[in-house]
Amino acid sequence: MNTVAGDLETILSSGIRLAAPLAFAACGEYVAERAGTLNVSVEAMMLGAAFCSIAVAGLTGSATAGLLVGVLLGALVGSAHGALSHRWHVNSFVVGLLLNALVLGLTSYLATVGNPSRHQVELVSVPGLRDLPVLGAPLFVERWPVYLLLALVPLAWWLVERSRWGLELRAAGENPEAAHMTGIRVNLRRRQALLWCGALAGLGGAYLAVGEVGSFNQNMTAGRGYLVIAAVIFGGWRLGRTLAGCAVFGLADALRLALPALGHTVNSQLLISAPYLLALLAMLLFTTRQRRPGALAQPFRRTP
Amino acid sequence: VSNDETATPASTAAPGGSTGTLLPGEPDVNGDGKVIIGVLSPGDINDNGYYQSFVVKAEAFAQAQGWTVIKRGSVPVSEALTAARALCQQKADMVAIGASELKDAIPASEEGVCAKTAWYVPSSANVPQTPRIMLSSDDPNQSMLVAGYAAGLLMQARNTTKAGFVTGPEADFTKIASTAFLAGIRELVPGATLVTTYTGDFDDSGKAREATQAQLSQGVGAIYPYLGGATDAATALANSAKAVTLTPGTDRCASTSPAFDVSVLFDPGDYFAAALQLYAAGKLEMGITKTWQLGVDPYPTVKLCKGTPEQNAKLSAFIADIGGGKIDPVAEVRKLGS
Amino acid sequence: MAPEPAVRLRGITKRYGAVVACDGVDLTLERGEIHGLLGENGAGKSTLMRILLGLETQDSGAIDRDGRAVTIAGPREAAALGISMVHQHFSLVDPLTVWENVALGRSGPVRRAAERAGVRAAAQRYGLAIDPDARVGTLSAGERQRVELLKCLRRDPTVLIMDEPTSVLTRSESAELFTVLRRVVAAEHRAVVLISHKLAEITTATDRVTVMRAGRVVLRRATTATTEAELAREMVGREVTLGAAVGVLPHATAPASPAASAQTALRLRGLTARPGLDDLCLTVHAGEIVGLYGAEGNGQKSLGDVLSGLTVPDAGTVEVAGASVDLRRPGALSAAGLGIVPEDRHHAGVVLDLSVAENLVMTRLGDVSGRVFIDRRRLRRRARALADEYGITAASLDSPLRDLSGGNQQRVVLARELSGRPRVLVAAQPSRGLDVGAVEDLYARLRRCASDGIAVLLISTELEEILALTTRIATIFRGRIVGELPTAQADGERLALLTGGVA
Amino acid sequence: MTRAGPWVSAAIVTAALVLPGLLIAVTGGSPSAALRALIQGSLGDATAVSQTLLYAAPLLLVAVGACCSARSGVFNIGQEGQVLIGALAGAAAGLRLAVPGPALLLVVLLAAALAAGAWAWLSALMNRLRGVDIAVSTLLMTFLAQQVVAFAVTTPWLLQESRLGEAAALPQSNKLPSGALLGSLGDHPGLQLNLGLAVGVVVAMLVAVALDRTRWGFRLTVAGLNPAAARHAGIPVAAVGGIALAVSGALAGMAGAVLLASPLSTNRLQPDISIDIGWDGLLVALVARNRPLLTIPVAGLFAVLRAGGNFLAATGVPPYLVDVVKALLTLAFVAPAVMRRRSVVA
Ligand SMILES: Nc1ncnc2c1ncn2[C@@H]1O[C@H](COP(=O)(O)OP(=O)(O)OP(=O)(O)O)[C@@H](O)[C@H]1O
Ligand SMILES: Nc1ncnc2c1ncn2[C@@H]1O[C@H](COP(=O)(O)OP(=O)(O)OP(=O)(O)O)[C@@H](O)[C@H]1O
Ligand SMILES: [Mg+2]
Ligand SMILES: [Mg+2]
Repeated sequence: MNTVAGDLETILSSGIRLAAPLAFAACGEYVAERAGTLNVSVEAMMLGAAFCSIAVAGLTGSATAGLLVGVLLGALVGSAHGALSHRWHVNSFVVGLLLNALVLGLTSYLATVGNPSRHQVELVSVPGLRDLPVLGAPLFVERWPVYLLLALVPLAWWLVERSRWGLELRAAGENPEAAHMTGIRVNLRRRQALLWCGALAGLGGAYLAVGEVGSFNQNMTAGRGYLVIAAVIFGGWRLGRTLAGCAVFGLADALRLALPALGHTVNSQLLISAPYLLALLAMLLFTTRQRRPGALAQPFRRTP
Repeated sequence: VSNDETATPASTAAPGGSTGTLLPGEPDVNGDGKVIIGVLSPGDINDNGYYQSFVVKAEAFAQAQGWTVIKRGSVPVSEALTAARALCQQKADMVAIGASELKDAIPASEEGVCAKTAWYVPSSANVPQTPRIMLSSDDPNQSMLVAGYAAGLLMQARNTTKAGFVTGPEADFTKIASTAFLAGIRELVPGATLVTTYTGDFDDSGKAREATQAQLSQGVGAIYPYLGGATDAATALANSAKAVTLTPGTDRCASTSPAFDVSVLFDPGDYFAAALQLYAAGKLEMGITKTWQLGVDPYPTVKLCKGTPEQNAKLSAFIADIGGGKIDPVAEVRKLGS
Repeated sequence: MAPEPAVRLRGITKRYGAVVACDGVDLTLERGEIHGLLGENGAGKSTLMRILLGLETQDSGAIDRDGRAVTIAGPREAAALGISMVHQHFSLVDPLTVWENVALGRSGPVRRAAERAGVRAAAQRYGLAIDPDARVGTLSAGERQRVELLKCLRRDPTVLIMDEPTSVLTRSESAELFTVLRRVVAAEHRAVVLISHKLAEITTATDRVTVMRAGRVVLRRATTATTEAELAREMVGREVTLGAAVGVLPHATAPASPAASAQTALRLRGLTARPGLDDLCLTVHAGEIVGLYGAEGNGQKSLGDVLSGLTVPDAGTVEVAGASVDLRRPGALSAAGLGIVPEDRHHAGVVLDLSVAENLVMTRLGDVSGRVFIDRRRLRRRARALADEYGITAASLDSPLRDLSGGNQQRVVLARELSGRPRVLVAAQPSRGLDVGAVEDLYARLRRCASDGIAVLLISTELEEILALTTRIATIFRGRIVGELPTAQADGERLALLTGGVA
Repeated sequence: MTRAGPWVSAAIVTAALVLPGLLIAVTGGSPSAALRALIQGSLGDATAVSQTLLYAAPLLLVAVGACCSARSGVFNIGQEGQVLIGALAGAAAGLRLAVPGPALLLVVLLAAALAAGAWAWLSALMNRLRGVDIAVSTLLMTFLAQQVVAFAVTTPWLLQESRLGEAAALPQSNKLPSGALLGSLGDHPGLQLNLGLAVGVVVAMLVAVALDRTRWGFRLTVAGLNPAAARHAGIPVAAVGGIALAVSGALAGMAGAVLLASPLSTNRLQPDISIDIGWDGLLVALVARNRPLLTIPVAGLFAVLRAGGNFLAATGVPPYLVDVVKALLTLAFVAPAVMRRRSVVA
């Protein structure tokens, strides 16, 4: 077992498991940012969904039901954010920070009320492929929601780049005045994008709970939402690179957690901050400005 | 030039506790006709472990006595002082601190608002004694050394020499715990090695599981999840690989999902319950330190959940040796821990 | 029975607080006509059209479409009714491609190939050559105008509204546009509304004309039955010195040509900035007005940016009164004695949220403050003096500049730039968007500057303006000066040749 | 403002006020008692008022700084990290420099301001060099700051507490010498007026004057409102923005030093010493619509919520619910204020 290939396999599979929740949420945050919202409530969406998924799995006995309700809860947080910031024009950063505090408080409180049991969705492995050397186990033995990424990533890309909804969404994110003049309901598109973002971030949070861990504990997302924002920036507002960013963050964490077992010691503070350092470095090295949505984080109101 | 004289002054605790003061009117110290126990904890008081047990034991005892318990978890270290003051303002008769991380609350005991309160503070010898608080202390070297010994017994039986220690931040007390744990294993398995992984967060289940997974992949046969909220998630994974598992502080031998092989009991709730018993009887003195001795007092202790009689006997003997002073845990750790 | 008009607006009224933008306006648009809509800045033209497009809701009044009363909730509904508009500002999304921008106004799934083909076909049909895959942000103003028009036409509207479409176009580009519009009207029987400040355009391109003043219709006439002079008078509500109002009488007055002293006030040497300027050299002497003429998008904007201190050129120098200016130092140009009325005053000329007074002293803060503190009293006194001198009308000098009309905003910029007693004044497209009255005033001031010995560089795409004001004309093409000649020797044909880059 | 505006804000405020009460009622508490506790704990007596004023000081400093940067068109959301860096530098200066008595306090405040200002200015530098978005880089650097402080207090040769015999050293620094601490102003029975608040109020007034009355403030405002016009007017926009960001960071850092040196903390550097003051201070500035003088009452309001919330937790309301209540009440304050005008974040 203690071969280089074996070690690599360990780190790879661990990295993918750590990256998956980020990847789901990043597919959502990417869409929200293209529509012009720098959404900081991803953390709330993920944490709320993680809690709900375990709670519902406990009630129904079905981890899948939990996963679905998690998605719904994420979408609910997204629509709350959307209504507050793109209907009633409360500053979006404020809404995000407050939602994060609110959901952290509520889930921490509710977690003290019940005593939920452990629930986990099934592990699915792809016959044949799972036996590939090195890559087999990391890529083809996963909890089933991970395979959803295969459909969701192209879907997110298609929605943004190819559909009319996405075209209008991009226009809303780049130049809301022009979009409005053309008859596009800018704030509606932004709310819809947040809804999608919430659903996917919810999926990410729910996957963390009923997929990987099997239980909920206080603040179990521990800042993953902020990491997702970093990933979108790391990716320079391109979906592919955003997902690459998630993979890098996941692998960096996996490496950090596996290194002691492999007999190495590295400063833990340095490694914990690695994803943030990487995102900053990426921004310094690649000029990502060009792809930044022109109206990112700028509210739009019809009457100036 | 350094201002190091500002380091915490050395403890001036008098041994034996004969210099303690008894508060008038115990348990209703403030004489308002009600007994209110205020509990502050730095951690998640629903972690199924260390922090929770402190609160649970206090609540159970207080309920039986008809007292009120106000509990507050996840108190940031830097807000300890304010939180303690607020408890005094609520007319608490006793302020109990869940763990020594919150020792910064102690200065409140000297303030006017807290003039009529009893104080209970657990300590790992890093809290200075003052006349207004009762300290309860144990030596983590003892319980961790014995935890390692117990793990060593089971590792011997399974013929494994590799153990793992998964914990949160890389801090002095986690380092000390891991060193003593290794020393304990080496009492029985001289060539044993210990992998220690710091996830950075006692409560991040996802990362704790990955750290555990990495250790399991390296063939580790015993895992000590020295964690908070993430304990169960990591233990569940270790169960699936049939590794030996230990509890961080409480007795969870009855638990099946996840399951533990060793209960390491340095449960602050047990120490606290003992103090509350004295308190109810009006005999709890301030200004003294109660030091809990493994092998002498009922706690701390270590027990095997499914140990063979032979294993149980060996463990009991080891504990008795420490209690009887035949074995000096600190010396053992120094000898075997590195 | 006569066919119902395409659109009939009845008694439209729209108030913004105290301002009555439209006051009981009636307007009828017939199929097969180009309808001119004229009026001073702030007369309510755009507001009226925005109501027709559903971007604003009228306070009272009704809209009939082909004889049926309709309510229009937004551009989508308007498009469904066959009403479409080319806007005065903002309606293209720069990072998107041409075909994406065109597709943006439509509905249904996005079929990329079909959209591209559609853009190409429409471009062919209306003679609006454009690459469907170009990013709009990289296009010149003329090209962008084409995209706007294509976007509009692709919706196949029966009523087409054009709000000041020619303000950024050269004369030949405008002429092309009118040919297209004429074709659209004659062959396809659509109705077109054309809003413009250029009287000459209105008289040549439209069939009927409506003049608005302060929210009310003051004149309604067949174009052939009116004159430019009458239109100008109705717009402003008084006689206009026609000589100054270019577009009314193009070659009316020869410029007051002072004997240009030999003293060189401004010398541009080998200015190169990517993209835009390519080794541009030009000199302007004290007391003369030099016109820089050329089609939009040939580097005028880059030159304006360099002379505003917004960009540092890759190579070349700017000398003011013989001394080379360090262009990397912010404010160096202003300190050296160069004032500029920038092309886009909202972008670089003024701060809309600051008060009128603050805008007036912005570049010369030292005059109204000590080493640290600003002296409010001195600031207000100075602003008052400038406002009086330049005839700036504002409710209060402390109200935000945003509240001022375009003409008054332009006066603020001019007053500020001239308050520093510059040796050189650069005016980039200074009359753009201004009404006849404001233009009249502007020209008089530019002439006064020249006679006071200031060197004036007039960057413009308006041939009439150049011919009327300047003593010398330089033509710019692809960032270079391609020809220079005294205005007296210039005529449209020669200049057209030069600006085509043939010289 | 749409016709629905007043209704919507009324609805948000009502929801934000009613929801906490409902939650408390559902968990068996009494909403009116909770409200009483909230007020009692923040304004009820001299001790409570002292506590509120203690919280107000760092909130005020952070918020005034946020006003500076927002006015210059730079959006800084990394105050939480800047507070930490300030506390770190303050602790290092206080523990390592041999400066006598009260001068040490000055050194601590200055060191904190300088270090945090430089830390924030790094974001401006990254923006200048590579166009890195400032809001984003300041956010990311908050997480770096957390690790930097964690590293400092767990590393013996840096700031970790000196060890007591065999016992574990906690992740914190030694206690600051008394000369570095912020004392009380005057002698009032029960009431504690900490010097920190005086620092905060004076800074707020200075900044208000600087922004509205000086050439520097004018240039900064112009740069924020219209960078192109500013450049044309000879204002070095990037430099002005960088300075504003540095000032914002410096004030946040000073807030860190105030946390460190006032009775709010135990006068030791600890990883969580910032207790969300950075985030809350940012909210204060947003609610006060970036007007430095307005931040004074708004910071007071937030301090009331904090002190009252602490007290509420001590009455037996589950502490997590207190966080929920605080978030909802903040929303109630933020919603109508922000709605009245276009949001300040551009
Ligand atoms: N009269 C009204 N009654 C109720 N709600 C209203 C009213 N007017 C406006 N609103 C609400 O206020 C919101 C803000 O209006 P605003 O014009 O800024 O956004 P919008 O562009 O209309 O949003 P969308 O893009 O969804 O159309 C609207 O979305 C609407 O929900
Ligand atoms: N959204 C608005 N809020 C307040 N006032 C407005 C608004 N839109 C227009 N106005 C005012 O209504 C009047 C008419 O403006 P409008 O834009 O229709 O003029 P215009 O004839 O198009 O002028 P221009 O020739 O400068 O384009 C002006 O006084 C303007 O200030
Ligand atoms: Mg009592
Ligand atoms: Mg108009």
